[in-house]
Amino acid sequence: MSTLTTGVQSVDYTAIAAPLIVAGLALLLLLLDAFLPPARRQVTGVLAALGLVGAAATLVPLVGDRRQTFCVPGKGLVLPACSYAVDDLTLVFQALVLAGALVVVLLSLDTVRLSRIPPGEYWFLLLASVSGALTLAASRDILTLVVSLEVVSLPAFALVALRRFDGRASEAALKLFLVSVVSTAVMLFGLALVYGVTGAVHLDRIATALDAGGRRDTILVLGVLLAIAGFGFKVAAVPFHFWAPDTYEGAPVPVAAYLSVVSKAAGFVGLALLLTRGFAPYADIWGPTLAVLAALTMTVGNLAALRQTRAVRLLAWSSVAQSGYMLVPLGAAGVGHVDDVLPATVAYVLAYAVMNLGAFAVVTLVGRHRPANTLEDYRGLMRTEPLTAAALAFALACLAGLPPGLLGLFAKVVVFRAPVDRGVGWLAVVMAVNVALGLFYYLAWAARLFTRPESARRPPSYRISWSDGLAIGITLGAALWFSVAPGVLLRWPGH
Amino acid sequence: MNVVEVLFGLLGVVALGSALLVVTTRQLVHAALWLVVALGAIAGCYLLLSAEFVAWVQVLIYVGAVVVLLLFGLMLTRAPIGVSTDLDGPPLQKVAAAVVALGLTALLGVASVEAFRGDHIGLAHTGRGSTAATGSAVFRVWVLPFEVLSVLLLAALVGAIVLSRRDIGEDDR
Amino acid sequence: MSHWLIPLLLAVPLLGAVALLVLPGAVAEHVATRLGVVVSAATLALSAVVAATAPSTNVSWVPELGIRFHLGTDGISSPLLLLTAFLTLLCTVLLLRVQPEALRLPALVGVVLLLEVGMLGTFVAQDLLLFFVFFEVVLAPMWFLIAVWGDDKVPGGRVRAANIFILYTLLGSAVMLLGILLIGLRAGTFDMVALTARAGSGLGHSTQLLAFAALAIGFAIKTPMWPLHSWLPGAHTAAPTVGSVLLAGVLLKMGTYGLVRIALPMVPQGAHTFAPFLGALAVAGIVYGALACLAQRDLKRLIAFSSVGHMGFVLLGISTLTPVGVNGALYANLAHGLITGLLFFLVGAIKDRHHTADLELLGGGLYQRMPRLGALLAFAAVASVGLPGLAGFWGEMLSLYGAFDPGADLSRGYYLVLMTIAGTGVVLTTLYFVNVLRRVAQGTSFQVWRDAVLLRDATTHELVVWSPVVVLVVALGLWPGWLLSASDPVVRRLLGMSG
Amino acid sequence: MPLLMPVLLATGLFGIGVYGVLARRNAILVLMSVELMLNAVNIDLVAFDMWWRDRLLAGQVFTLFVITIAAAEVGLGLAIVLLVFRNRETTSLDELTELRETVP
Amino acid sequence: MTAILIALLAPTVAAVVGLLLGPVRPRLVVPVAVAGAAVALLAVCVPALRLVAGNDIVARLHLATVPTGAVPIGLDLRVDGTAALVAVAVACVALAVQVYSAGYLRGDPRYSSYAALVSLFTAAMLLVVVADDLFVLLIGWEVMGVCSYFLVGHHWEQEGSRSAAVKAFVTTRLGDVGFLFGIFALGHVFGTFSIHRIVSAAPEHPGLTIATLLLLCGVVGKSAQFPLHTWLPDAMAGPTPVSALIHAATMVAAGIYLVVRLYDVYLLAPTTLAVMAVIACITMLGGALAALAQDDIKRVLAYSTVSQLAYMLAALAVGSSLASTFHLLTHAAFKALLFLAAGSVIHAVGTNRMADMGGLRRLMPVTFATMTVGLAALAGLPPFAGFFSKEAVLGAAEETARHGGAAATWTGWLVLVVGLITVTVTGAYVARLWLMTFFGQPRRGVAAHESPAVMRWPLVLLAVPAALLGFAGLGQPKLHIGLVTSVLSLVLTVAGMATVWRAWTRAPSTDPTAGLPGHGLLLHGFRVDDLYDRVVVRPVRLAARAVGWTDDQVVEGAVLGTGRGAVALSALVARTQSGNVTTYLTGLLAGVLLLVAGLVVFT
Repeated sequence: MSTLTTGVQSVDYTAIAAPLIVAGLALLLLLLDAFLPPARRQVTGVLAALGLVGAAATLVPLVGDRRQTFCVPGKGLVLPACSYAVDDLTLVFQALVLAGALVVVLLSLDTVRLSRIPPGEYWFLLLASVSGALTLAASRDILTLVVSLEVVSLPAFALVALRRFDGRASEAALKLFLVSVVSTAVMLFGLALVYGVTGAVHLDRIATALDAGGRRDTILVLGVLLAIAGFGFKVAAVPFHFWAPDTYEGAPVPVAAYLSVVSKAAGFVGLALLLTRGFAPYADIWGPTLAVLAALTMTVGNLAALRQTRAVRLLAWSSVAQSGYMLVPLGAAGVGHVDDVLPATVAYVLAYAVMNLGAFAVVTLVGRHRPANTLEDYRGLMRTEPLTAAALAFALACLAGLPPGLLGLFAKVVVFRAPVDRGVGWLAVVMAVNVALGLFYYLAWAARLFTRPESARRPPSYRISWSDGLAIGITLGAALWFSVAPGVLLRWPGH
Repeated sequence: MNVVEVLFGLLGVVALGSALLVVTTRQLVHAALWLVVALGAIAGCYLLLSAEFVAWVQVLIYVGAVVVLLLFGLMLTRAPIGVSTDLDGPPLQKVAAAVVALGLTALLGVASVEAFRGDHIGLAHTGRGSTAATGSAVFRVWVLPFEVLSVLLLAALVGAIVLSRRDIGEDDR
Repeated sequence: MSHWLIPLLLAVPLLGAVALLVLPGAVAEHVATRLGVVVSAATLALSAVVAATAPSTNVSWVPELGIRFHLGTDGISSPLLLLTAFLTLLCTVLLLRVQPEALRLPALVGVVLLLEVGMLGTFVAQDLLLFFVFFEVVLAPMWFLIAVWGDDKVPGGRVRAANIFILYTLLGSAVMLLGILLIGLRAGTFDMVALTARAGSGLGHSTQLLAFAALAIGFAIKTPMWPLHSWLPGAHTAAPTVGSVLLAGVLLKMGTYGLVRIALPMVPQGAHTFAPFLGALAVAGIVYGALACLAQRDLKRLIAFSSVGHMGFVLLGISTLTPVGVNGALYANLAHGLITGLLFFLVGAIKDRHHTADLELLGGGLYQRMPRLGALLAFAAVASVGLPGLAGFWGEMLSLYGAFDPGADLSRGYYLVLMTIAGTGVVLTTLYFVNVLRRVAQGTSFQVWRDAVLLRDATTHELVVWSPVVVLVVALGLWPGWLLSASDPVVRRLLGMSG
Repeated sequence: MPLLMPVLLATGLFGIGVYGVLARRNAILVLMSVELMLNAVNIDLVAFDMWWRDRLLAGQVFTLFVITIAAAEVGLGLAIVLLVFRNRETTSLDELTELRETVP
Repeated sequence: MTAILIALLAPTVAAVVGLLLGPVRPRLVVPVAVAGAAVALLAVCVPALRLVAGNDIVARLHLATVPTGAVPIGLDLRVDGTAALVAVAVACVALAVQVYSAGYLRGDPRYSSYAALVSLFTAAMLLVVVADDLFVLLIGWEVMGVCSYFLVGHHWEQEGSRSAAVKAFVTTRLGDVGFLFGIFALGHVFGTFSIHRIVSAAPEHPGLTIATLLLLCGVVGKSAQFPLHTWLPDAMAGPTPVSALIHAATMVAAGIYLVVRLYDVYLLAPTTLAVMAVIACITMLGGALAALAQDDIKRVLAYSTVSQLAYMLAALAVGSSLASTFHLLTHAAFKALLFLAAGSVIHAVGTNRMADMGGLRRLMPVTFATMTVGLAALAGLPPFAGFFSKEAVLGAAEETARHGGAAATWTGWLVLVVGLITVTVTGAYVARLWLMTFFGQPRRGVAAHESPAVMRWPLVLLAVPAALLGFAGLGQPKLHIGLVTSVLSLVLTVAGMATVWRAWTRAPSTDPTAGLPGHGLLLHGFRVDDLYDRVVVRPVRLAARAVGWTDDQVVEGAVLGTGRGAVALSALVARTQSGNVTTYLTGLLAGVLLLVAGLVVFT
C-alpha cells in the first residue's frame, strides 16, 4: 500500500506491519473471492482468521519498544512530532482489536455461510475496519485519528446492512450511519476549533499549546467537548447511544459483537488518546464532563437493560452500561495526574472485551437456531447444552461482576479505584448502585439457563461447529484465565 | 474593508442563504440545487482565503460528485418533482431543531467572537494554498492519513457496490 | 504450618459439588446423597483440624491491586467454620431420607456443597476481596435452593421469593463492595490482617464514615437489620428445609461476622460515629421482630422474624464497641445458628408432614400427635427465648451487658435506654414463643390431622440429625467459656485493645 | 481579513446544518444537511490554517480529507438509503421504526 | 462440696434418664425420679448435719472462669448455713412431692416428662441455693422458671392451663429482665459477680439503690409480689404437687432467698428497703383479702402464698433476714403440706371448688388432720411453726419501729400495722377454708375417700416440720418475738377466725364471705388482671398487629416501590428509544448543547 514515501518521512514498517498486513489481507481476500469458485469461497474466512493471527504476531517484536514514525521535524521551540507511535497503549489495543476481530471472524464463518452474505465483501469490510482500528490506536495526530475513526466506522455501516434483503438490517445501518455522520461532523467542528486555537494537530503539540494558552478558554472548552462527541458515539455513551440497541438488533449478531467490542475499543482508545495525550491540560474540564456522561451512560444503560426480553438488545443496553463503567476512570481524571487513569480504563476495556465476546459467542450460536433470540429461548439450556450454557453463565457472571466471574469483579475494582482515589465519591456511589442494578438482569438471564423450560418450548439443542466452538473456547478460556490471574490485565507493558 | 472582505461577505451571505434554503425548501430537487449554490459559494470563500487547491477540490468533488450522487439518490428513491409536504418533521420537531440549532450557533458564535475578536488573517502569503504546496504537504507530511484514507475510499466503494448490487440474496427472503 | 490445609478444606466440598454436576445422570442420582454425606463429613473433619491447628495460607494474587490469596482462622472464625461444616453435614444427612419434592438430588446436594464452599470461604478469608468473593459465592446456590427446590405455594411463588432475596442481598453487596474498595484502595492493601493492625490509620475521617456506612448497609442487609429485613421472611417461607437451616444457621452470620471482622476494626472512627445508629436500629429490630412474630400466621415466617429479633441482639452487642458486647454478639451468632437451625429443621419436618406451616391450619395438639417432635419444638423454643443454661442465653446476655457499659465514649445513658428496650424485647420474645407452643404444640388436634394416618412422629433418622444440635445447644449453654475464651482475645485485638 | 468572518460563517453554516439534520425527515435531505455541517468545519479549518500560516498546512490537508470523507460517506450513505428504500419503500426517517423499544 | 455436686447432678441425671426412659420403660419412671430426689436429699443433709453439729460449713467450689470481655463470670458454688438449710427444705419437699405425685398422677400419659421436669426443677432450685456467682444463680433461676412453665401447662388440653403457663412464664421473665440488669449493675460496681465477694465488699459501696431495685424486680416477679403477683393464682392450673413444690415451697421463695443472700448490699440501700416494705405490705394485705374470697381451694392457697411471701419480704424490709429465712423455711413446710393436702382433697372430690366440698372431715381423716396442722401453722396459731416465724417477722418490724436500724422507722410501723391487719384476714380465710372443706354436709353425691398411702405419707411427714419447726427458731438470739405483738396477733387471728365461724354457722352450706362488701373485687384479685389486660396485653396485641401491617405494607411496600420505581424509570428510558432516528439525533445534539452550555456556565 504505502509506496509513496518521500525522503522527508521515513517509514518504520515494523511499526506499521499490523495494520498494513490487515489492510493488505482485506484486499487480497476481496480479490481472491472474485477468482475462487463459489464452493470454495469459505476458505477466505479461514484465511482472514489466520491473517489476523499473523498480524498479531508482528506485534510481538514491538513489545517493550517505543517506536514512532511519520514524524515531522521540530523547529525552534516546536518539538518534533509524529503521526504514528507504537507504545504500550497502542500495543495493548492493537492486540485487543486483533484478538477481538479473530473471535468475530470465527463467529462470522457460519453466519456468512448461513445468511448468504457475500463472503469476499464481508471479509474485506471487516478487515478494513480492523485496519482502521489498528491505526487508530497508533495515531498521534487528529488527522490520522479522524481518518482512522472513519475507516473503522464506514465499513461497519456496510457490514450491518450486508443482509441486504432484510429491512431491519438496512434500517439498522441507516440509523448507525446517520448518528455516526452527525457525531463525526460535531466532532470535526470541535477539532477545528481546537486547531484554530492551538494551531496544532499533533496531540502532544496540542497539549503543549493548551498548557501555554490562557485567554481563549470558552472556545476551547467548546472545542474539547464537541470533539468528544465523535468518540462518544463510537463508545455509545449517553446521549450518543441511541443507535446502539437498534443497530445491534438489526445487524448480524457477529457484527453486533464487532460493534460492541472492537469498534467500541477503538472508540475508547481514540477517546483516551485525545483526552489524555491531547487535552490533558484541560482534564479539569473534560473530567467532570465525562463523569457526568459516565453516570448517565451506566444508569440509562442499566435501566433500559432491565426490561429487555431479547438477548441481543439486552447485550446492547448492557454494553451501553459497561461503557459507562469504562468512562469512570476518565471521569475521575479531573483530579490528580491524568495518565494514571488510563490503565484502569484499558483494563476494563480488555476485561469487557473478553466477557462481552463470550456472551456474544453463545448468543450468536443460539441465534442460529432460535432467530428471535429472546431470553426465553435460553430457558433450560443447561439441560440440552450444558457447555455453552455454562460458558454463557460464566460470561454473564463476569459482566455482572459476581463470583465466579471474578474477571468482571476485578475489572470493576480497578475502575472503582480511580474515583475512590481521587475523591470523586459520588461517581463511585452511582457506580455501586449501577453495579447492583446490572446484577439483576444478568442474573435473571443466567437463571433462565438453569430453570425448567416450559413444556411447550424446548431449549435449543445443536452441534457446535469448530469455528463457533473455538470462539467460545477462546473467550471462555480467556475469561477463566483472567479470573484467576487478573494481574495480566493490569500488567500491560510499562505498568 | 477591502475588496476581498466585501466579496467574502457577499459569498458568505450567499452561502448562508442558500444553505438556509437547502434546509427549508419544500422541493427535494431544489434542495440539491441550492446545495450546489452553497457549496459553490463556499468554494469561492476558499479562493478568497487563498486556498486554491481546496477550492478546486471542493468544486470537483462536492459540486461535481457529491451533489450528482445526491441527485441520483433522489431520483432512485422516486422523489417527486415539485412541492412535497412531507420533507419536514412535525412542527414540534422543527421547534426543537430550531432551538438546538440556535443554541449551538449562539454559543459557538459568542465564544468565537470572544476568542477571535481582533484577529486578522494575513493573506499576503499567497502560494500556501497552491496545488503544489498542498500536494507537497500531503505527500511529505500527511502520508499516513492519506494512505488510511485510501482504505476508507476503497471500503466505501466496495460497500456501496455490494449494497447496491441486487444479484445476491434476493432468493433468501 | 501446613499452608494447604485451608485450600483443601475449600476444595473438598467444591470437588464434591463439581463431581455431582459432572457425573453422568444415573450414577449421580444413585450416589448423590451418600456422596454428599461423605464429602461434608470430610469437610467437618477438616474444619475441625483447621480449627485446632489454625493454619494459614498467604500467597500473592493480584499484587497490582494489593490483593492476596490469604486464608486463615482464629478464635472467632473457627467456631463459625465448625458451625458451617456441622450444619451442612446435618443437612446432607437429612437429605438421605428427607427429600424435597422436586428431586434432582445430585444438583441439590451439589448446590448445598457449593453453598458450603462459599460459607467456609467467607469465614477463612483474610483478604477483603477474597472475603467479598466468598460472600457472593453463596448467593447463587441459595437462589437455586429457593427457586428450584422451594415451596411454590408461598404468595408470589418461590422464584419471586428467591429473586427478592438475591436482589436485596446483591444490592447490599454492591454497597458493601463500595466500602471494601474504599478501604482497600485508600489503604493500598486488601489484607485484612494488615488493615486490622492499622486500625484505620491512614484513612481520613470522612473516608471512614463512608466506608463504614457502606459496609454496614451491606452487612446489615445480610444480617438482616431492621428495616432491611424484608427479604428474609419470604426467603425462609419459600426455602426448603436445608435452605432455611443454612440460611438462618450460617448465611445470616456472615453479615454480623463481617461487621465484627471488617467494619469495626478497619474503620474505627466510622464505627464510633455510627454505632449509636446501629444500636438504635438493632433494638428497633428486636422489638419489631418480636411484635411481628406475634402477628404471623406462618410458622416459617414467624421464625424468620424471630431471626430479625435475635440478630438485633447481635447487632446491639456489636454496636456497643466493647469486648463484652462483641463477644456476646459472636456467641449469639453461633447460638442463633444452632437454635434457629434446629427450629427450621423441626418446622421443616412439621411442614413435610402437614404440607403447611400455617398456624391456623396446623391447629394445636402437636404434643399429642407427635410427642417427640413437640418436645423438641418446645426445647428449641425455650432455647430461642434465651433461657440461661442453653446456648441462646449467653450471647444475648453479654450483648445487653455490653450495652450496660458501652465502649469508647459512647453515651451511657443512650445505651441504657437501648438496653432497657431490648430487655422488653426479651419478654416479647418469650411471649411469642410460648404463644407458638400454645397454638401449635399444646391443645388438641384438628380432626383432619387425627384422621391422617400418615402423620408420623419424628423418625429415628431425623432424631439422629437433630440430637447433635440439641446436645450442642445444651453444651454451649452450660460451658460458655469454651467459646468465649477463644473469641475474647481476638475480639480485643479487633477492637484495638491489647490482650 | 478578520478571522471572525470565516469563523462566523462556519458557525452559521454549522447551525443551519444542525437545523436541517433535525428538522428534515427525508434521509437524503438529512445527508445534505450533514454536508453543510462538514463544510462549516472545512471553512474553519481553512481559515485557521491561513491564520496560523501552518507550516504543515494541516488545516488545508484536513479539509481535503474531510471532503474525501464526506464523499465516501455520501456514497455509502446513499447506498444504504437506497437499500432501505428497496426494502421499505420509504426514505422518511420517522417511518423507519421497526427497531425500537417496545413500550407497553 | 462433693455432696453438693451430687445433690445437683442426681436430679439432673434423673431428669435426663427419666425423659429418655419414659417412652421405653414407663415403669421405671417413678423409681428414677424418686431416687433422684432421695439422693439429693441425702446429699444436702451432709452439710446440714455438720451445721447442726455446730461446725462452720462454708465451702466453695470453683468450676471455671468464663471471660466475657469485662467482668468475668465464675462458675462458682458456695454453701453456707442458710444455703444448707434451704437446700434441705427444698430436697425434702421435692422428695415428698415426687412420692406424692406417683399417686396423684397415676396413669397420667405424660408422667415421665412430668417427673423429669420436677427433677430438673429440683436441681435448678438447688443450684440457686448453692450458687455463688450471680449468673450461675440466674441459670438455676430461669431453669426453674421454664420448668414451672411446662409444669403449669401440664394439662395443656385445657385452655386455663395453657394461658396460665404463658402468663407465669412471661410475667416472671419480665421481672427477670430487671434482675439481669441488676446483676449487671452489681457486677459493674463490684467488679465481680461472685455473691460472697459482693457481700464482703458491700460496705465499700453503700446506697446502691438502682441496682438493688433492679434485682428486686426479679424478686417481685419470682416471688409473686405486687405488681407481678397475678401469675401465681393462675398457675394453680398446674397439677397440685407442682403447686406445692414450685408455687409454694421453693421457687417462689427463691426471690426471698436471693435477697437474703445479698442482704448486706440491701441493708445499705434504705430506699430499696422502703420500697420493699411498701410492696410487701400491699401484697400481704391484698393477697390475704383476695384469698378470703376465692372459691377454688388452690387459689385460696395461692393468694395465701402471695401474702405469706410478702411477710418474708417485709421481714427483709425491716432488717431481719433471719426472720425472713425462718418464715421461708416454715412456710415451705406448711404450705407444701397444705397444697399436698388440698391435692388429696381434690383428688378425692374431683373438683377444686370449695363450694362443692364440705364434710370431708370424716371421710379423709388423715388429710383432715394434716391439713389442720398446716392451716394452724398458716394462721400462726401456737405452737405450730407458722406462729414462731410470723411472730419473728412482726417482732422484727416492732424492733425497727421502736429502735430504727438499717430500715427507716416508719417502715417498721407500716409493716407492723399491716402485718397485724393481715393476721386477722389470714385467720379469717384459714377458718373459711377449713370450715368449707371439712365441715358441714358433703355437698356432692360422690363418696370421697381417703387418698392412697403414697399420698398420705408425704402429708404426714410434712406435717411434722409444719408443726414443730417453729421451735427451732427459739434458740436463735437474733430472732425477736415480742410478747405484746404476739398476743395481739393471736387475738386478731382468733377474731378473724371467729368472725368467719359466726358467719359460717349461720348458713353452713354457703360461703361465709359471700356477703362481704366488694366480694367480687376480691374474687378477681382486685381486678389487677383486667387492668393489665387493658394497659399491657391489648396494647401489645395492637402493636403486634400494627407491626404486622407495617411490615406488609410499608417495609415490603418500600421494597416493591423501589422495584417499581426502577421499572418506571426503565420505561422512561425506553420511551426515548422510539425507533425514530430524528429523535435520536435530537437527543444527541440537544445533549451536546446541554453539556456545552452547562460547562460554559459552570466554568
